[in-house]
Amino acid sequence: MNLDNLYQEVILDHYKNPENKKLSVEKDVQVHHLNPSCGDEVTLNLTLESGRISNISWEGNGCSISMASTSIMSTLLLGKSPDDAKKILDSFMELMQSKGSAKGDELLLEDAVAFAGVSKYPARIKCALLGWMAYKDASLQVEAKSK
Amino acid sequence: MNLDNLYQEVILDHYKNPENKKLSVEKDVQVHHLNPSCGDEVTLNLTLESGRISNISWEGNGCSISMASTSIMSTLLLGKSPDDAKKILDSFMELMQSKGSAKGDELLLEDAVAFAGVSKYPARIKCALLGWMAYKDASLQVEAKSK
Amino acid sequence: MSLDVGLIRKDFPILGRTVRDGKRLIYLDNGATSQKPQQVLDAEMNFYLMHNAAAHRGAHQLAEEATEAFENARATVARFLGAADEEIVITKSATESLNLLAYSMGNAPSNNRFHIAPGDRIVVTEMEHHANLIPWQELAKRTGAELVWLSIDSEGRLDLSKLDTVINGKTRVVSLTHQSNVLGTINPLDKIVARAHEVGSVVILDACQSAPHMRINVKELGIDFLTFSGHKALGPTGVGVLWGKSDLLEELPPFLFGGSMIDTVTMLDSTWAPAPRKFEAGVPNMAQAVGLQAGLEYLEKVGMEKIHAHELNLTQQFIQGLSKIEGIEIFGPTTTESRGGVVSFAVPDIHPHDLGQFLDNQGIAVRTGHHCAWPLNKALGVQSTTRASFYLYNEAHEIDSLLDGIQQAQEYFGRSR
Amino acid sequence: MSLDVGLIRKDFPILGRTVRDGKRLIYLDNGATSQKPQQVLDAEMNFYLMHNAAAHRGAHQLAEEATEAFENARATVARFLGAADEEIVITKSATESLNLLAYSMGNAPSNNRFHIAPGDRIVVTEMEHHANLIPWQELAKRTGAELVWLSIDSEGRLDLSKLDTVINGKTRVVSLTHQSNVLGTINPLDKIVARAHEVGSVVILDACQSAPHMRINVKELGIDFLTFSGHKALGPTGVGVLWGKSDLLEELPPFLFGGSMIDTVTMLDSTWAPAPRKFEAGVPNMAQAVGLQAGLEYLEKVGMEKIHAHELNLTQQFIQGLSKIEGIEIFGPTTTESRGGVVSFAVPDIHPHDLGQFLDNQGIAVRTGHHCAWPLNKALGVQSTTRASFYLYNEAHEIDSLLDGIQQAQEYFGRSR
Ligand SMILES: Cc1ncc(COP(=O)(O)O)c(C=O)c1O
Ligand SMILES: Cc1ncc(COP(=O)(O)O)c(C=O)c1O
Repeated sequence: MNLDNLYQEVILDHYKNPENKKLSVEKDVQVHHLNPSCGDEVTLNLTLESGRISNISWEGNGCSISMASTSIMSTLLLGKSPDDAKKILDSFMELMQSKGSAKGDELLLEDAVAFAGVSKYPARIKCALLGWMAYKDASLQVEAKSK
Repeated sequence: MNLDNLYQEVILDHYKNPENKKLSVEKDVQVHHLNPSCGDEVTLNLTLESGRISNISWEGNGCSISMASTSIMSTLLLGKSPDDAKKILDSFMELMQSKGSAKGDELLLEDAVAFAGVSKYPARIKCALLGWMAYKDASLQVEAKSK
Repeated sequence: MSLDVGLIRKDFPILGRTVRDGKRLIYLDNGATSQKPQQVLDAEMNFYLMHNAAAHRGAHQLAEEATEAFENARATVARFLGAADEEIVITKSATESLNLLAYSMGNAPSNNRFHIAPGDRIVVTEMEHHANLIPWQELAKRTGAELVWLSIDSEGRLDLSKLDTVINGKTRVVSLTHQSNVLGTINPLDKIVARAHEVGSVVILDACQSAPHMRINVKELGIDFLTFSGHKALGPTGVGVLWGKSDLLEELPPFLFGGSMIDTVTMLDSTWAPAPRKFEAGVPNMAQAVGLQAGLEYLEKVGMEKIHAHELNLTQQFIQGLSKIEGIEIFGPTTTESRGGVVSFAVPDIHPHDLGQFLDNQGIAVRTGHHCAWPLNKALGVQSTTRASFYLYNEAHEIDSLLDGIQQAQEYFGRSR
Repeated sequence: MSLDVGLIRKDFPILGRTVRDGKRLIYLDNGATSQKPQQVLDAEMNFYLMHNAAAHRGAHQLAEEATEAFENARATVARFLGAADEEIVITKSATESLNLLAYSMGNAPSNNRFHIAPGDRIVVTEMEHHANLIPWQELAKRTGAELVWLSIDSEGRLDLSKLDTVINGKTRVVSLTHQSNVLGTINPLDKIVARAHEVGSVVILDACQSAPHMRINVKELGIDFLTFSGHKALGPTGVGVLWGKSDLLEELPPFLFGGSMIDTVTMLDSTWAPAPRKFEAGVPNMAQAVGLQAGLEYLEKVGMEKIHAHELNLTQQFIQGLSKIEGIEIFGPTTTESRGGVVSFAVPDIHPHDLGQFLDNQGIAVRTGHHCAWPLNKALGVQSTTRASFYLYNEAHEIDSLLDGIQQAQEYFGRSR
């Protein structure tokens, strides 16, 4: 088995040089997510302005998959409307459940298609989803607040 | 396997016509013993006078082995000193633990050697011991009282 | 089409063995535990030979495979019961499942819907197995709740005439057996479930004697929790099932505490994983779950309807045969309506223990005693009974042998009369 | 004489399998669960093929044989621990054993020596597995007792300097691990047991990581209760052991309620059988007990002293190898004194999960994460670690492969730096 399918360059790059990894001072909501089986954790700040994600920043501690995935997610979703963000999230979820059979929608997922290989390793899917689940949670909270 | 080894005539006779199976009015102690795995039970009255078992009587409900064994026990021990009774009891216990290898001491056990076959059936040993254990318990209580 | 019992028997190697000096084994103690087909033994063996590792822990390949095997087993149990995967908790036995429910409710704080307060009611029936009675006695004692029960009528069926007073507004739990392990009675659930839900009580079904023998669909039954034991359903020893409705399992506090059931842990406090994981502390009984899966798949393949029909045929044959022997008393329904293949009876002047021994000597394995339902025995006015219980691999001629055996026992024990 | 590992490996068929596209399996996750020799699988299989029936119930031949098999298993466990037969309770796991103790104590009425009152103390250590921590957290919360603990020092050993203040006159229970499943540390028992007994507390030993790997004699250890899991000791999944001193088991109230653990039962009240039966409700995990017996017999035949020495050789080799790789941090003792074959470590700039994945890709199975000892990880200041754990079938060249693998991982993950 070729590990490079799992650890693509772009993943290791984001792991070493993560994007948006510094919690913003202002935020609409903050969430903290944890993977109880390994202890990996992410804190995520989310701010919406005029119907766009105006700020998404995070702190965290974890493996290359969870950290790189959170980093890539933050770059992908920044500036998007919640609806577009949801499409991207759904597409990523689908990729993760594909058991290695899908390549991922490059138009929507851009760099995040690099995680296609993860879907073959059931124990790592949770890692790849950690930051995404944090975003999902945060966006639901923002939505609830604005009602 | 020949079942007659287990169900000897003398056992079935005592089962149908048990001895001392009517609780005495007077008694030093009364005990009630129960086999929780099948519900068989024995109530036993014991009276000592001038160092002899002057009365041993019982009531009970159970299988042929437990009832016949209690009946034979009562005939054996009646009139004996507690010490002699203990010797008989010990000898019977030993027979029960023999896994079919012993015949039993006829001088001490008399009719009770008929239970030799029981020792080959682990689940039935408790039946054969029910009344004996009741006696043991009662005799300890009488002893304790007299101190 | 009926069962091809001859073909089925080939899958159960133990049925080919002899007992008591060469007597062919006639196993009629299926209410206590079932025999296992080779498929179950192979499935367990295969798990150990190929995939053994600690499920849900570690990211190596064996651990992944073990996790998958365990979760597939859960999914099969779910399908067998018509439930969702996450509604299935794997326990060690029905006994554990029922204790889990009682202890977890005992752990529920006052703002939890399972909290039991002094004066609340817990309802059982007079025909419960000790495993579905004593945990509730103890919960009642710990919480100050009242334990009450539905009685049986002279036919060995539940007396529902007092249903509305027994299950009253104070009732929090109704826990009852689906099929009596002594009488064979299958209890009518509709009215009981309706009344229980009307007063806001949950309904727990002990399906130990039904799930292995007839088609069960938890949604159709309308109950809230259900349990059965693997070892009575062709599965290995050491595995049981608890099913609960998702939202109820989510709210119910956990029972056993330890690894894999947690969300976070500090020295003084812990929080829990979502159900079913929060009820499965420790390295699970993976091989047993996998074996149970194979057992349930075997049952499904044969077909639960066919199995039930086959057992009822044997039951009818047996009851008819018994009715021709003078003085025999049958405890429980004497027709095959709403009953399963468990028949308890008494032979005049022969103690069950002696009858069981005589039959055993002919190679026939039946159960004697109070069958872990002592209060029921008292209600029936007996100390113990003899019980024959049937399964998919039993044959009509085995019933004939049992009937013959009973008559021979009468001669044998009558000999010195 | 050392072990003939080549010969031993032949008994473990799974060790011959390959993973991840043809890599030879190197199984170093023995702290999580051990592999099983063919002898264990055969023993379980033989039980099902020949003797399967409900133990302690029914008087037919199969039931007698099943009872004998189960009781022989108990006797073997007793011998393995230097205990008496009736002091052995068969549970489903160490997790159940520890919960049994905590719940049973919680059930103790105020006139019972195990009764826990508000203000009483329960003492654990900072290196406990969640299974020996959370049950006590919960018992403390239910009873109003105080949970306190012994901390670890910088070498990963228990800090006994405050022993006399932590274990004070209020202490009712001291429950600690014999060997840490993260650090490998073997805890010194003499002082702790002496102090606990001085103040009238019982001592419970979690021997999950020691009993499978070294000679244990409960009398020599002077403790009151001990538990370990079958699946870590070559045995099947789904079986655990609880040992307790006779008089203590006699006084301890029961935990799970149901069949076979009773003396008498009415609708409202029940009384209990003597120990160990009162702790074994339901049809027991017979096949698993029989499998565990075969596992323990296997260990005894090889020899516990030899096994321990073999594992320490591998440990020494591994620690020495690690010390030659720059930046590696070892958590726990760095000598083989008072430690077992469990080694946790950190490789700079590589997260344990990534290291584990890399090694897995080479066929090497190690464990990564918090190892169900989250508070210990916090005390060590790490989120997770990588753990290699050895057993009798591991070979020196497997340690070499692991060391190579670690270095290759450093190259691999350093590639785009
Ligand atoms: C030290 C220790 N205690 C307790 C346990 C719990 O054992 P089990 O999961 O088999 O119940 C384990 C293993 O996971 C352990 O290593
Ligand atoms: C009706 C019923 N409930 C509960 C049980 C308990 O099952 P187990 O002993 O497998 O836990 C049994 C079987 O003994 C049973 O027949």
